[in-house]
Amino acid sequence: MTSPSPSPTGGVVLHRALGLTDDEAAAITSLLGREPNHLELAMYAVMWSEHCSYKSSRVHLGRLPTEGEQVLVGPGENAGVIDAGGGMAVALRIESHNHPSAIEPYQGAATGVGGILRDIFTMGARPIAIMDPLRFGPLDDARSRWIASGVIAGISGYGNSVGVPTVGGEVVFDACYADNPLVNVLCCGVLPADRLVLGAATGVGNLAVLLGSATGRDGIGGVSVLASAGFSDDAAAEEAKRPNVQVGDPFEEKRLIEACLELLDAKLVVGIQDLGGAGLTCATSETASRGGVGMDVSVADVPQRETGMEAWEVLTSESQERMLAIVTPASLDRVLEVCGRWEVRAAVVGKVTDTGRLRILTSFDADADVLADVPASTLHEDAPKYHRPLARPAWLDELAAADPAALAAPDDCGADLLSLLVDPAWVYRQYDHQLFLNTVVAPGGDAALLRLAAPGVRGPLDPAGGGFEGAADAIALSTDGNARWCALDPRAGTIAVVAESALNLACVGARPVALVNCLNFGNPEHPEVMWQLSEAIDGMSEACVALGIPVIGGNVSLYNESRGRDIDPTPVVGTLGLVDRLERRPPPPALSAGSRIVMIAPAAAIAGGSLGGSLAGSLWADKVRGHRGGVLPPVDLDTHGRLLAMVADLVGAGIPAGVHDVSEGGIGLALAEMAVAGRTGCQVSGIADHVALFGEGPSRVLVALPASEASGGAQILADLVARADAAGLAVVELGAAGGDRIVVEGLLDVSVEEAGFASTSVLDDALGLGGGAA
Amino acid sequence: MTARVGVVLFPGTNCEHDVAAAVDALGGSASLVWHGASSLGDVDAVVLPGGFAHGDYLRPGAIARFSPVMEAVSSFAAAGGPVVGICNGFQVLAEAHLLPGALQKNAGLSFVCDTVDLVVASSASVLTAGVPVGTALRIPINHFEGNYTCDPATLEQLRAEDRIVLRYRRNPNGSVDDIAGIANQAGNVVGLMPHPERACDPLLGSDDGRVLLGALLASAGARVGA
Amino acid sequence: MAAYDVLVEVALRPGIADPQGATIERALPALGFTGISGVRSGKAFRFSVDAATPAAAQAAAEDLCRRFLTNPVIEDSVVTVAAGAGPS
Amino acid sequence: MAAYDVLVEVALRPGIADPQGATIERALPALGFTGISGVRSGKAFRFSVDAATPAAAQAAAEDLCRRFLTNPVIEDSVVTVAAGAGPS
Ligand SMILES: Nc1ncnc2c1ncn2[C@@H]1O[C@H](COP(=O)(O)OP(=O)(O)O)[C@@H](O)[C@H]1O
Ligand SMILES: [Mg+2]
Repeated sequence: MTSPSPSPTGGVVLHRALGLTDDEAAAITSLLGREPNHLELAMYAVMWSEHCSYKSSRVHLGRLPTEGEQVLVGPGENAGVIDAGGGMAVALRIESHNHPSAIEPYQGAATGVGGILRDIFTMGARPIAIMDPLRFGPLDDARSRWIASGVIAGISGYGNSVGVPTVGGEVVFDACYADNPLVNVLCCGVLPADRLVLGAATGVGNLAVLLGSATGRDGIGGVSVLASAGFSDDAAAEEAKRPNVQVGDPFEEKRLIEACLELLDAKLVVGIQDLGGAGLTCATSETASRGGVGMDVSVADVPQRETGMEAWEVLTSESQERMLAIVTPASLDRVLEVCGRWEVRAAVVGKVTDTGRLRILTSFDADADVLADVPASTLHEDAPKYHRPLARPAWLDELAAADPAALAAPDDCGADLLSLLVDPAWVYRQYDHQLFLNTVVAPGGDAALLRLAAPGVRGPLDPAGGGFEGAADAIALSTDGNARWCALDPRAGTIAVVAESALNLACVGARPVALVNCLNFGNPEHPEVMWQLSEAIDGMSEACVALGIPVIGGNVSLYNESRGRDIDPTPVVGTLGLVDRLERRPPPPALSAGSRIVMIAPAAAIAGGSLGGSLAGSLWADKVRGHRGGVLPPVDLDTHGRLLAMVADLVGAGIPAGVHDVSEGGIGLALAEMAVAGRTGCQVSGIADHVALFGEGPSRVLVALPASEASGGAQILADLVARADAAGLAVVELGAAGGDRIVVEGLLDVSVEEAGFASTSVLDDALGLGGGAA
Repeated sequence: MTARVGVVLFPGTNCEHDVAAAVDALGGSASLVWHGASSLGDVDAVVLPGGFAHGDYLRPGAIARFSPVMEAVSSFAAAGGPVVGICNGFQVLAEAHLLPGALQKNAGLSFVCDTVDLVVASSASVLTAGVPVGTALRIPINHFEGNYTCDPATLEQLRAEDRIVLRYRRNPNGSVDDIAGIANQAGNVVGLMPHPERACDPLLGSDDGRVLLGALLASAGARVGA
Repeated sequence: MAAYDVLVEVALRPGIADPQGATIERALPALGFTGISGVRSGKAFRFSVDAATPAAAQAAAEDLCRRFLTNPVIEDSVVTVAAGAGPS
Repeated sequence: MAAYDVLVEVALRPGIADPQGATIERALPALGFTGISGVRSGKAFRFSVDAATPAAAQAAAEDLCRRFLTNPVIEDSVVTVAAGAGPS
């Protein structure tokens, strides 16, 4: 063997072209005790990128609360894992695929789904649910429509085909996302707790087996400057060969899921890791680093889709649908047999060593060349951490002073209401949301509610099907974000977002047990953006501590900029709730004739005339008046915690006929959504003005209660009032459900049918047949 | 006697566990049959479940129909055995020429997952034996290529021979004559786009699918007795 | 034997509805395209066939179309064999 | 003005993974087809363009490809204009 040749041209220009600063390059030289060669430089460049290393955000993320009784695995692994009792566990993870989706919306979104699934089955969990919080530019912009249609088709195309139901999400349109959509995807999986595996390589002499697709020149992106750094005569031709777009193959992923879960069930692997950003470099260095070992990797043994690939291309390719399994030599034959049956390619590409070094070899032959030789942990653990400057944006005071209370009252609240309704069903009808027979509350509810089961894990065909005594019956999932609120005050806005997400869980009867987040922000080199990020993390921290919800994972997406402007700060949270005993379907977010409509809200908040609502950062002020300003109403987290418990109990007891939280659009929109969902109108009074009608404020829930004497209506109400009183909450009687019109005395009177039509036609008109074309 | 139902698993199939669970819950006994198998084993009925066999690449069912197991399915069908293709399974049966016609992309050009209203149009099939014509059912659909297409002569024949098994009340995909499911001449091979296994538990919203799967188990059971 | 490059165009048979083609056609005026009509959507496949003569390559590709690449209930195909890429 | 028949073939750019083509190729031996390799899948469109000359028809079709029928980040297209169908 020869040793790595020092880099003849590894000068200042090359490392900068690879995206490394001069200081970072110097740090690499000092870690190695010599100059890195081209391949080594490329490996550090991808591993120390913002995307892989979180170098701008790591110093802040440490402030999030990550501990909890039920936390089996917290942040840092491929996914967080929660103990669901009885030997069952739930894995949860969220990620962004924003930038790829801006270039090729279908494949960007599709590969986002593929990537998040691998994070889940890497843990030994069977993926059972996907959620897709999405944000696009305005619907009247052709390019935004092209992006939205492509992204939704990509999620549908990949998720349906791979066979994991998509059970919820969000869809938001706002000018700040015009060139930079936010495509976040969450995945939840189920596993027997004893199948949990971590992404660590152990056991000197063990083998690293690469599973799945052959490696091509996909997604090499920034590192491709190496092609023009002297390796090739014709840089343009080289570049054309290396399109920065990965294509997803859900069929490959489906077989990969089945093969990997079978390998894990049979205990044939000691560690497993998906290949995501930074491809093989990341998977080999992370597994070695976590296991405290070294690894030798043979480039010649990596199955390649294209001819003539350079080592740096093989090591940094982001080809999709690949996994790295660490197996003992004794299990190799059985591993190959399982993979063969599922038609999954498998090749030994690495060997675990005791050196702590990641060595890239041309082959495993005795006379092979050593192409790179670096301490494995330095790629992973020695990545730089930046304390980037923070500055509170100067514009915030002005925003706070712009009081929306001064806005003119609408002539016709009914017309405004109709203009705010958007039914996301056009999106989720394109997603299989029922596979595995778990979906009790499908998209359209406040949160998705799924039976806690999966094929092979308490699944119908599982021999141990009757096992897992004492496990929760069901899980609830909700994803939430609100950039309008966070733009005014990232800390308070994030608190409100966490509070709303937990309340969505309560509306289907669940108690929150864990949270994951996707922090979508602008350019971290702007001190204002770093300040927003830091504030949002503090807000999330405060809310999670107060509500007792540990953060078990997250993802940071920076450099989200559209048309020269940073996006509004958009922290998105995914919350997981448990339902111990599920005896019946929870009430829908709908009215049914004959019900009494009440609102439960903090007693202090409703003391004012606006029933706890404020137009600051509200949907109405923005969409109807183009106004974004004011001071957000604070969340009383103690009271909110009591509200969560009370709502979950009510739902569990099967008392309400309908439940829906009051969120964007205030009481007016919540009532209209319930009316449309239940095809039943209402007669409501006591709402003073448009501020009370469209104002937004935390900790409020609409509940439809049985009203008739025969159903014990009076008693139900009296019990509710007593319980609310004790919790610092109040019950406001708003009116009754029935008829075919939505009537709010003195403010509006529209037909349920008209509201339904207004709400379903928005997306259908813009994105339906013909509409989605750019 | 317990009806034994073989549920065929192609690479990319994803509803096999759901169908098996529904069959078991209705008192049948389900077993999975790998697509590479040359025999079905001892079964009284066969279900080709939904999913994306071979990723639906080329056309849904186009690759799957060449699987070794399909010869066994054909022989079983020729011998009068009950064979039901649900969704992707229907597409496989059409590609394999066990049922006439083809399933094209939905007229709306997008995937549709929804619960729809169906009407039983014929009782002369293993899936609807004993179910009165006109019975209304609410059952989920979940497909991109469910737009049933055939030439006018075939349609005439299907009608004349009472082989249109299920119709949509409101056509979700452009299918000719609102067809949701058809049978072969003998009534023992049925293909349908809706997923009855997804409608077998009130907790999930509907249990109307039991009517169809129950009829299938009864048809299979009758063969056990025979 | 030589390797021949083959292009297969798969089109919906005349008379079979083509919603995708119709949708594209409907969208065109809004994008400023006029004078385009009769849009039909189909599939294209390219591959290489080892065969002794162009005619043999054509025959092999047509057989593949008939048995696999098309569904004759709804689709037709056109096979074009390009010049052989030389003996292989 | 005449109406020209146009065929557009849309293919994935070289180097872009083509899972569909790869899956079809993998299936062929089991169907008894040998000697076929390099399968790439794409789309085909046919339509008619009103234009003064074949060159104008070609230009219009290429503009349509660039702006609508393809995403140039991953796809290439080839436009073929057939003989005009006569004055319209
Ligand atoms: N992109 C999407 N994918 C799947 N489901 C969605 C999507 N967007 C919205 N939904 C569903 O539509 C319903 C309403 O969404 P939303 O108004 O965001 O709910 P909430 O305000 O209660 O959080 C929810 O059930 C949600 O899961
Ligand atoms: Mg809600």
